[in-house]
Amino acid sequence: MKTQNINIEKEIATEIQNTFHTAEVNIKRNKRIEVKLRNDLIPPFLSYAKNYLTFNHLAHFSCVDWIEQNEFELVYIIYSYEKGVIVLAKTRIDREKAEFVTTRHLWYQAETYERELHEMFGINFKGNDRLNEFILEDWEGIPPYRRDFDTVKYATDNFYTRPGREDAKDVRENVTKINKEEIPEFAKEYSVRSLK
Amino acid sequence: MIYDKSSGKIVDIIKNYARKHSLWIVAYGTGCGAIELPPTMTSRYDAERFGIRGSATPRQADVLLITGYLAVKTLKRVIRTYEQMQDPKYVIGFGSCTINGGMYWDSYNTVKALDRYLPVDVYINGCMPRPEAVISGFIELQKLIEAGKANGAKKYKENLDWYRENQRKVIKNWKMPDYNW
Amino acid sequence: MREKETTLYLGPQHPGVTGNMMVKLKVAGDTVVKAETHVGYLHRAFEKLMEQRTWMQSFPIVCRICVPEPDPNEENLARAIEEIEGREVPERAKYIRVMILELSRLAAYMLWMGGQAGTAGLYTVPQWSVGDRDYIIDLFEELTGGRIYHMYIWAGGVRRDLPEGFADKVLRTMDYLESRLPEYDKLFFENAIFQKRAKGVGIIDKDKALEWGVVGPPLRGCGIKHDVRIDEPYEVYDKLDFVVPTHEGGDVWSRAMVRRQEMEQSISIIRQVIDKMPAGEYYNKVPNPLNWYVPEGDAYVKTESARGEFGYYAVSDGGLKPRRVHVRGPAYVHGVSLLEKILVGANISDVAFIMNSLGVCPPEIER
Amino acid sequence: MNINWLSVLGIITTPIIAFIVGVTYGGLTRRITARIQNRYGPPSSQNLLDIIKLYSKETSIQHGVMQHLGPVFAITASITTLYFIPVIKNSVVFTNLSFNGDLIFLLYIMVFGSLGMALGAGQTGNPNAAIGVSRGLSQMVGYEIPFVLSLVAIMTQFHTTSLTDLLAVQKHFADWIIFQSPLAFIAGILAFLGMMGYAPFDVVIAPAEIASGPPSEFGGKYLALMMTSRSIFTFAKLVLFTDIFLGGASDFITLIIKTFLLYMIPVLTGIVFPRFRTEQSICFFWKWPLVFGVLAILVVVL
Repeated sequence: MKTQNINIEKEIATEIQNTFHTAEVNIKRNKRIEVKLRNDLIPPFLSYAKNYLTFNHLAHFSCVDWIEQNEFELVYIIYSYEKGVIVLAKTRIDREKAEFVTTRHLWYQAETYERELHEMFGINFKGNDRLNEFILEDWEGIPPYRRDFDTVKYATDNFYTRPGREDAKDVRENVTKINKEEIPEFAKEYSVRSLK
Repeated sequence: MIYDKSSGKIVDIIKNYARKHSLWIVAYGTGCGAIELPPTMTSRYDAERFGIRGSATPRQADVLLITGYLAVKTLKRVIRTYEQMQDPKYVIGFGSCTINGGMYWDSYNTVKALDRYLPVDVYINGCMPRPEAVISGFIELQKLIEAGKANGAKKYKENLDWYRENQRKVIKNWKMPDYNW
Repeated sequence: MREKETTLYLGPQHPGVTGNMMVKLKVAGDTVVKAETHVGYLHRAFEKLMEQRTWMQSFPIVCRICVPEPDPNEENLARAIEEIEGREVPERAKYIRVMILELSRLAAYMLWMGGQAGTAGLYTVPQWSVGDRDYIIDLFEELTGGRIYHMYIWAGGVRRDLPEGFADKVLRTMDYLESRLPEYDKLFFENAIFQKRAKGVGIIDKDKALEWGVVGPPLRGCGIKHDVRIDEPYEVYDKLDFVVPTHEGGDVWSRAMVRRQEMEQSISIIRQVIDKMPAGEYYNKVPNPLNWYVPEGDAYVKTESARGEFGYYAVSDGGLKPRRVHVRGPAYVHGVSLLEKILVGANISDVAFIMNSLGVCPPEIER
Repeated sequence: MNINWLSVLGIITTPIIAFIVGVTYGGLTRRITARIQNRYGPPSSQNLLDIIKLYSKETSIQHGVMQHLGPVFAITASITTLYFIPVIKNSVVFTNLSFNGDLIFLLYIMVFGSLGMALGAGQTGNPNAAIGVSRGLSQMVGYEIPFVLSLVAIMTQFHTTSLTDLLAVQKHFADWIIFQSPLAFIAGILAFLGMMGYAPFDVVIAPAEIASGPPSEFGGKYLALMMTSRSIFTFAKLVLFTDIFLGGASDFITLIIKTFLLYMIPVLTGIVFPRFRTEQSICFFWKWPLVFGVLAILVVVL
């Protein structure tokens, strides 16, 4: 990347560093500041960023599963329309007892992100009373976006897979190898038609 | 019946002719294939030439167009929609993902073979199928109707147990009214 | 006197909703008292599937996230990879990308216009505009081989160069579309009944708009001038001359006007791009796609789509496959939390109308 | 007993002719709409094919007695309306049952079909149908008032409540009531737009809002009956307006030309206008059409 003018980013970074001494602040590139915080400091940091540093747009709220360290990384991506800078506020929480506090009081739409992360990662956001079914319906078992959930195994276990897809390398060859077992006579029409 | 055999046949011919030339699609864009329906229905490809038009509710419709992958949550609604439709009714599977899962073959939330859950009359392959392919699929269906071979609904009724078993395997919480017509 | 409340389900099978989603309405008389959106009917777990595929294999997946306008997705993933890797893109590729993005924006606006008029009951506009949109689709088909899904923008550039005579064709199509715009004005935007229906309906509070995460045309319809193309110019938008239209009011009408004016701007941008496009390579040398390790790191990139800010948060652990790619579609906020807020107090005739004006696109909410 | 066999012939053939003309008009409308929308369009027989198909569908949904009776009411009302309108001027066959005072009778009987439909749709229990019914009834209140005013103006002007007498008044081209009483015509034709239910007054069926409204639970034969009734009723209304304002018709060719031109007014309006909201639609009828209706009466009385 070319060297760019990053004065405003330096200003913001210093300000954050001065307020939150334990924060690990670094400037990734122009308009991107990364802030790593202890997880109990996230709510004060976000409300400080929103109210004093004009970061009033919650652009994104994401979660990354670091299964090797047994941790979830929560990433709040906030944007200031005035300064034109994005701050990625990161924190890590325990993966086994995944719990965090809601930020719904700061940004109304955080509720939606929290509902999704609750459903997909099983993180419980305290204070959000709307963590009901969002995308999935009647889901049992571990939340699907956790890395230890095997989607291929789930798909092959639960859904009928039409023969010919076992090896995706040469589909044309495999389509002709039709598996004739367990298909009743009337349902054969489409399994057999591809042969013709 | 007051018809004798030959007049019954004429009535059948008229019926099949009318059915063939008047296919109403239930307005349910179940997947991303719904994006190719506006071009199909509007001025460039104009499917209304063949008597194909949309209808707002399943009660009035003849054709259920499954436009792409079916998420498990949608499958339940689709089955309900299908069962609300009146005989004779047809199902068209639209796109590769209804045939064998397509590019979602390893997704935990989409069903891979539509004809295990609903009786499909015609499949249109492609991702996504072009409007020409959609129209050609409909013409294929018209041919089947004219020949009296588009009997998916009959198949569904006769083998309801097998279909129900497959459906229940996927849909965990089965709270649906019986299908008894 | 309190009127009796009834529950009305708008969708998932309903001709009015955009795509496959459901809005559960509590209705008193003709007025919506409470709205609750239910999504998930289109969930294919793209983010999980991307973790199973290599970075380059993810391109055919991401374009299926938003069906009316797939190109911002490809652009985002490509830029995310480039940002993590620090990869440079040739100048020509940047121009081609801008052209593709603007063409797709134009196509999305044509489709939106059809939808907006269709929910208002004016069925002539969809017939015309979707037919005209096909001219753009034909351009895509010639350039990329696909009508809807293009898989054209790649990390390191674009997949192929412009075919011979393509630029002329684009210009001719732009001339045609520009000549059609006055007719749409006469039939649709200047239509007295449309104005009567659209003004003062579905109002987004200007003070709350930023805090609620409103982006794109709905934000500019509130009179707030924010656009990723000027706030954080990507590709070559800083070298192009265009204005970002805004409109006061925050209602359906101002959103429609913003989009209408942006159509003209898009046409002008495409002309400038073709005018300024340099010769040269259209891609930089890239590693073997099957053996392409992306170094450790993360990036948040955003693109202005026809509905607003489209963001990707991509994390790489230095492997062949993405650690995580999380998509922020503009409809994610518009379609769930915002819709639930602004539908309250609306007339039930206007529910589908408002939904369309926000550009709610369910596949990008649940992915 | 002296039976007028020609009248019987008329009574048998009128609904059939009305159905065929109405259905063909429907098909032609779709074709004309298609041409304006830049496309080829379905064949003119499309509506007929649709109706045949719907009759041939199985009907297995039961929501109660009123659901069966609703479409029957509608078709009864359409045919009854038709019987009290002289289709061809001075013709023995097609004068049908018109009598002194039939204008007032028609005002009542024309509403009957909608009420029957309302009862039938109400029974289905679909909230969309219920909303559609309430919209339909409130819009009916909207357009009935200017319509009645316009008729009252004409009745006062010509001192008659009989369509046959009105036809007798309009002997020559210059005598047509459209020229004799233009204000009443304007009020009448605006109400007619509402009656036909094309955009901008299609709030009753509004697919994007309430999923086709009252008929949303009706499929197969019910829908076919409703479409049949709609075709006949359309023709009846067209003939009525031709008789009142355009001097009637003394042969079928004139009738077809006049009714078709009249039919094109709501159809072409519908192509270029979006839909009103319900309250906007009622406001519309209570503004200009009402003013014209009142003016028409004032002009006659003063």
